[in-house]
Amino acid sequence: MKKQLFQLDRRTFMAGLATSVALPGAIGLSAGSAFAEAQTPKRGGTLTTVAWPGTTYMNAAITTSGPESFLSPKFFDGLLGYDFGMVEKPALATEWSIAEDGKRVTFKLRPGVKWHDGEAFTSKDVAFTFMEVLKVHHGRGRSLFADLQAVETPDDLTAVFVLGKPAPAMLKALDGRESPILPAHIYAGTNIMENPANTKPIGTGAFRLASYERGASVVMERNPDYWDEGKPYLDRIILQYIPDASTRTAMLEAGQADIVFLNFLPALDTLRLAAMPDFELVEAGYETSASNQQMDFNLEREIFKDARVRHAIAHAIDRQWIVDNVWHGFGVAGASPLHHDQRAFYTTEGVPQYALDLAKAEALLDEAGHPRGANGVRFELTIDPTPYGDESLTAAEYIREQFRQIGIQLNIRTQDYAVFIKRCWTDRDFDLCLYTAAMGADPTIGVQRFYWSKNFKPGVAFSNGSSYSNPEVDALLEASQVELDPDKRREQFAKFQQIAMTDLPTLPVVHTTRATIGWQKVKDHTVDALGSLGNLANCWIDG
Amino acid sequence: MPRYVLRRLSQAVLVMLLVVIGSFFLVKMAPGDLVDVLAGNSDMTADQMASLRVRYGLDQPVLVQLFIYMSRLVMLDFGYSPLNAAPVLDVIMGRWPVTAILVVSSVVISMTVGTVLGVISARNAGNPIDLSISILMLVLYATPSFVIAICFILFFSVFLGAMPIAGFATVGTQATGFAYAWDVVKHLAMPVAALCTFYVAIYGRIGRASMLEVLKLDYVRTARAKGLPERRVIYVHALRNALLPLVTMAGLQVSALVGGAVLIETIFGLPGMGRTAFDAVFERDTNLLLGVLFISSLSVVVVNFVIDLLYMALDPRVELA
Amino acid sequence: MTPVLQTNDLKVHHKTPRGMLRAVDGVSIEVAPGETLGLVGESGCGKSTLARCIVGISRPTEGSLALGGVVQQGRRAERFDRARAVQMVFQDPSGSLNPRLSVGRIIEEPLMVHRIGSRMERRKRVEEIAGQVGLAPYHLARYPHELSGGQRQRVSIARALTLEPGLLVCDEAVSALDVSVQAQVLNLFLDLQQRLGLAYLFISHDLAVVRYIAHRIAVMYLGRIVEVGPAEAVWSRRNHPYTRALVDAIPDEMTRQDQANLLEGDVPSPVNPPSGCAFRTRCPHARARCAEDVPLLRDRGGGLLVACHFAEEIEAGHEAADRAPVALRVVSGGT
Amino acid sequence: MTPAPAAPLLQVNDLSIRYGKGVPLVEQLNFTVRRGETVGLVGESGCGKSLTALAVMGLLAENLRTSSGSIELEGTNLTALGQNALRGYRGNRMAMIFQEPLTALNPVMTVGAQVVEVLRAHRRMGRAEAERRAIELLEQVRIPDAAERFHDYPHRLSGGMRQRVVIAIAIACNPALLIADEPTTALDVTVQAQILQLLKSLQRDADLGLLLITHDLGVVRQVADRIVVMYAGSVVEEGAVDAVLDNPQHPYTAGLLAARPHGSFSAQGHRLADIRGAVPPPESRPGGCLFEPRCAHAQADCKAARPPRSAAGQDRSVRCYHPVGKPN
Amino acid sequence: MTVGSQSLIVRLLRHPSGLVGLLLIALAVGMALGAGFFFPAGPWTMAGPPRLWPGQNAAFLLGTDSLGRDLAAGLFHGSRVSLAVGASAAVVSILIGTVVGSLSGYYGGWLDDVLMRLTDAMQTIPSFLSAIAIVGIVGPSLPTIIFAIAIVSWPMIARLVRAEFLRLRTYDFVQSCRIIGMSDMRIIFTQILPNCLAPIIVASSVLVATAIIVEASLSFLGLGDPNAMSWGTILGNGRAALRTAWYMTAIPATALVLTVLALNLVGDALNDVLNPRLKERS
Repeated sequence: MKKQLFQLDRRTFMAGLATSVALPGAIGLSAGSAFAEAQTPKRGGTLTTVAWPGTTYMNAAITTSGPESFLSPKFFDGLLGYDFGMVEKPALATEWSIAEDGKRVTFKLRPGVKWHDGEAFTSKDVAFTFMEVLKVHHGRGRSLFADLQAVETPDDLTAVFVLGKPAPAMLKALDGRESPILPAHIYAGTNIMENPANTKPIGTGAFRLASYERGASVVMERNPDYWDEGKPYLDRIILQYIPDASTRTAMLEAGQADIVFLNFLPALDTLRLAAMPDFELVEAGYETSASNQQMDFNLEREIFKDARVRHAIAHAIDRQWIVDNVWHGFGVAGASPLHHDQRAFYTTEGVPQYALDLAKAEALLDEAGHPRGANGVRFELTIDPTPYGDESLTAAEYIREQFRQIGIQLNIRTQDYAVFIKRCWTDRDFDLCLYTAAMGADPTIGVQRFYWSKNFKPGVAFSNGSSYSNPEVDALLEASQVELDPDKRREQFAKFQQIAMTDLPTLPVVHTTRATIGWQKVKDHTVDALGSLGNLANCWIDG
Repeated sequence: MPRYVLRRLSQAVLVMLLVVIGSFFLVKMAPGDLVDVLAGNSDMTADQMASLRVRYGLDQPVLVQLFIYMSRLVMLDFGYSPLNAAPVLDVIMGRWPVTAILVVSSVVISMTVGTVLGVISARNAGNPIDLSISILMLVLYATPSFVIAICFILFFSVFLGAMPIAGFATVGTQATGFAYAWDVVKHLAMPVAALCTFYVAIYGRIGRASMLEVLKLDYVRTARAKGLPERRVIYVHALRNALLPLVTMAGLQVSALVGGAVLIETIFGLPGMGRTAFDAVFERDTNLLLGVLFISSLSVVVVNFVIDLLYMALDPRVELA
Repeated sequence: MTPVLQTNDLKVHHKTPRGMLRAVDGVSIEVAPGETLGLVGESGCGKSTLARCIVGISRPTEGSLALGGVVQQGRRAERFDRARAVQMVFQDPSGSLNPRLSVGRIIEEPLMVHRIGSRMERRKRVEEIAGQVGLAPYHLARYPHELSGGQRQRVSIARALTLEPGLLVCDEAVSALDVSVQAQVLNLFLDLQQRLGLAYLFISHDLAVVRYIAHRIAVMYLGRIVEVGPAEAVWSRRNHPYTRALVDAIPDEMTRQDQANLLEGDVPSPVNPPSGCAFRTRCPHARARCAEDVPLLRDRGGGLLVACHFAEEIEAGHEAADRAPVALRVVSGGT
Repeated sequence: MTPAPAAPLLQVNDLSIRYGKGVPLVEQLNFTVRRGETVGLVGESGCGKSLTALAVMGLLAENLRTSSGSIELEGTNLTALGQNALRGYRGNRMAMIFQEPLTALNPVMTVGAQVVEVLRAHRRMGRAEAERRAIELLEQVRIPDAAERFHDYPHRLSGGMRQRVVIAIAIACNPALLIADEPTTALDVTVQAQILQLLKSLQRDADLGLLLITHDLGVVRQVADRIVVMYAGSVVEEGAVDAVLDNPQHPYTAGLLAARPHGSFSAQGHRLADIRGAVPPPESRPGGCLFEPRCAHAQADCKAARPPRSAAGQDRSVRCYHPVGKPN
Repeated sequence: MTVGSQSLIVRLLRHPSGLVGLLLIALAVGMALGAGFFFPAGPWTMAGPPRLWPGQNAAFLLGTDSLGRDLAAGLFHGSRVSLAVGASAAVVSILIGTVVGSLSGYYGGWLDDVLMRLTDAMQTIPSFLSAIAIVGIVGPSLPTIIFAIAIVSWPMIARLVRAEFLRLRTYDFVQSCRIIGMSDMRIIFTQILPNCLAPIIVASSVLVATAIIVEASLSFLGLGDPNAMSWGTILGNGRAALRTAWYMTAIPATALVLTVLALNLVGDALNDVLNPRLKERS
């Protein structure tokens, strides 16, 4: 398959890039519109897209859930943007500088920027957003900005972040999706979670809200006063919430939707359409939302305290098979706790890998003292796949078959999301749990939480669910939080990856890749690392 | 009349009370609550979760929660839907019309089409027309609505490119008046048709049986003995009486349709009550789920009341007793 | 002798949405052992309700009911004794038999419920009773739908007899049968009475049947007994205008008669019965007093009790005209 | 009482009715109804009397058919007519009254509408005129407050009133022939008398031919001029009412009369003269005389063949080899 | 009503829709019974290459699904689960419905009022919604699914049985049982219930069919038991590949439709054959 060839290419390609910060715009991963020969954008037109589930808010400063992540950047800008390879670029901030000790970061703000209601954007808004909103209400912001002590505003166009200790990861989280800047004049002094502006956004972004039918659709219209002059090109973006994936396919195919982001189609349909001449598949632009499918071993269970059992299980699961047949090629076999899009840190060098080897798995289990019983069964386990999407369940079904072959009887338990979260992170009543989680723009943001012993917090979802604790890993992770030197951080993470894959408290199953599939006529929807999770200001429709 | 209304009303209140209590305990049976879901979405700490539980009253004993819920319900306060960041009533008021239109038009259309088919079948009892209609109805009866819905989309929208697939109306449409109505009709045609098929079959079968039974009755013989044209015997004398079991069926159908709408709303991307309930279950939006169950049950009760009145209009024998 | 049935001011009232329905409104009757009391009246007069109350299917609202001298309290525990005191034969010979059971089983059922005898003994008893009512042993293996109407009614009678009750309540027991079969069943009733000393409460709308079979006749109108007495006295003296109207309305196959004095209208609703005498709205003799005083049963001599203020007047007025043809008819009927 | 001989209004000749291709339910039926005459068709349940009435009206169920013979109404052979032509006769020249007045009326139509309907089906009448006429008809059948009852539904009326409405419908178009199938069986005896009186007077006033079907010999005696006695699908005896009932010649007729309870047992101590056995179902009818298995007077020849119809005096016939009673 | 000289099966086989229906059901039941024999490895084994079209490989006549599982094995083993769910849900709802309906219809009065309001309430809440809520909340496993389907289906049976009881209890043969002193329970079980069997049997065929569809619909929405391969499971799994490998959906859907069709045909035939009303009167 053309697709898989391409992915092999990419893996080797990325290995080569591992030591250098990615070149802006140089990661031409597919024949995506980002690299089509320059055409003059045409103005006007409506872009229709579909998604699911519906949104609660339109403002990603108070939640980290998915629907808001897509919607919010259209209305709100961040201080920075990111080019391919997570290279910072200006947005609301035009210049930024970090003090020697790494404890003060100064942002020069863009002059003349106006909120959708006509008020001027100032440094007060920045200070308010970080101190009152992101630090308090944003799930990741709470830990990420934990050491942000104050935002000083010497003048209207300068914001100085005062940090308790250096925070190198912070600069990767200042885009409109992760840290949208809210208008202080709307939010200050109100109950932020219940402010009506959460669903009637007033931002500085490229689009304004035209209409919103809860659970059905969002219509965005061009912000004529957008600071990035001449943009956006589109007059309107229509987002329809469609629960059924096949229906979404049908809509795209029938031309009732122009483009579908974020793997919202069944993978097989995406591939089928991609093979048609009128459609185009783009896999770039999801660097801030890189996700791994991974499986936690509950290390509180006696049986998993023996690393040989974990290793045996790793040997029994062909992760490439899962990539090919569960993800239909949209991903790479899991090789590291990090995601390969975290290019600056991702490595497989010296990182133990567990190739499919059922004999070895059986040998390890025998060795660990779990011989096959009379009925050929060594022991029984339960797996809890996350109820979002089919991939966890399907992968679990595959794992069940593999386990059967090495004498482990595996029962799949499905439940709804609430029960899943409660079972795995609150009640801790599970053996294995399989889920897909975001690795974040920086490992400190997204990866550390699963391995840091201080983040073993029952009751907190997507914390250290395996209850893994290794002082060496803790030390590495804590050091990397404050390390300003990129090379040293890279080394710290390389070491971390080696240890984590040796201890294997969590088995990385697939490094997933996301894709955008759309009609050829939709141009320039993915021009940087944020892709569709940016503001789509460059997107235009040809014809 | 007032006596009858009063009795029906007290029955309805009792039924609604049972619905509320029943659905409340059902919802409370669930392991995991709203806060667990919110925590999953927002990386919350245990403290924050605890304080959220206090905020939503989830820390109270279940009976206390029920009491609080019911006393608020009396004032038509359905609480707040965290999933939608809006009061439950607002959410439901936005979704109710979709399902209502879907269900009402399905009832009307399936009843009409089913009855017509049933009557044709009964009048041709035993001959090839009857046989082919009967086979058609069996197939419609046996084919799940979601299979039919998928076929509709593939044929009418993808293959023919003729019908809009999803939504209640064209999103962002500026159309008003007749143009808007036509837009809605086009959008709802496939969902309604998919929802109808099963009931067309049911009405057809009941209609046929009922018609055959009525045609054997004495007063039909009287009508014939009067020398009335056959058309009048069938459509004036027999049909009206044959309709009675169909009307009874309609009462049950309304409730079933609201449920069946889940699938159809899912497939056709319609923001209706069914899909809302489905999502509410999975997001543990208790207030929303209870609200949807309450309002849809209430609608069913009201519709059944209307159907009773209709039945009374059709059948004068049903006295106000 | 202790009467097999004695009711004292028995009332059965039902609540209906339109008001209290006084189906039976103060009935006092007595049936002696071996006697047939005929109960006549038009549909809706309460005779079936009275019957159901006597056999224990429905409960009296007021008044007392004694079977064989034992006053019934309406307790569940009484049901076995009651079953041995009184049984019932119904009108509809197909609806009164369980279509899923064989005839033998239907007749045996009471013995099984009462745990009488062994299996073999019960079988024997069933055959014996079946013989008494004129059913052949091969009938016992049949199912009700394989029998004719007359045979089915014989099965009903057999079932009623298994517990050897002193009283049979026959509610329109021959009304659904064709004349030729009706005669067979009536003859059976007479035979059984002679052989077993049974008492009957024989309910019918057909005055001719009742007159034929009953020793005494009670006439019921709107929940009350309006006339009761020896059969011939009731038939020929007709002291109550209602009895008179009933007799006059019988079309007689023996003579062509002019039906000049017909009753007008229908029976009023038992929910809102007329004040005073309930019959006054249809009575050709009604006067002002009838609307005020409820007439009570009065002894008119010869065992005849009549509830009419003007019974003397009516009897006197028609005596001459009526006696002769009645006597004639009796004679000519005796062929 | 005997009517003047007139041209037959209804003549049924050799009529047989079969279930599909099976055994005949009614065999070789002959009788006539003259204008202004009441004929009582008598027999026990299952003898085929109602089937005969339905055959005349052309209302037999689809699986039943007249397999031979003819039915002539005013000289027209109805069996030769198609349904459309027949429709013009039904309710118009001939009408029928059924046994159950409640089920015979459409429960969901007002009684007025049901009367108006038949008028408008056969007469060119405006709605207002038809309504006026309908109220007249209701008055004619002695329904009190006819104008108000016009708007009532059938269930609001008593059994007797309902039967009056059915009669009003039947006579609405001044038919020549009225068939009444057990019109009073479902009614109380006092109401029965009223209805019979009404039928009699209507018949007299309009010079109707009335075919009265009943099992009650008393009713026949009161109302009919002639009687036709049926047994197991055949006519066994016919003649003037008084003649037949006073002097029955067929053992079945005699048996029926004797079986009827009369007098008082307690006073006279007599048993009823019953007819042994039961009516045979159509598929097991005997080959000879139909009544032979139950007949007290049966002799060997009765088993051999069906007795022919033999005249037994003026306007009187009997099917029996050994008639009973006084010879005429 | 009474089964006469011919047995019920023979009479069903003489009925055209009964014959077709019974044959199809026999086929489905045969598949269920033969599943272990023909496909001893079970339906989950990833025995071959994924997404193999029917006929492409003789070893997999009906092809394989996205994970390389034999669709024929799935179909056979699926018939077990689907039929079992249908039958058990029907049995449970008939049990509940019959008890409620009998008590309600026989005793009437306040008990009837209470039970009927309960039934009303059950029928008022849209049944599929309740099924979703129950399965969603309690968790999708076969017992839960069966329970959920039964709990929303019994009101129909209860009403049916109640109506039959209301009709039958006025029959004189029931009254005569009371007169001979028979206990209420004995009357209910030995006299009335046997006479309602026919409509219950007819209804149960519809009930089984409905339960199978409901189970499939739940699976379609992702609420199937992940450890039990039913036709609904295959349908749900095949959906994502509907446009690329439609046979994955079409095969289980056809099995489903044919079975439901067959059950209805048998129901119709039973209705004719059992002749559920007392029709002996001439």
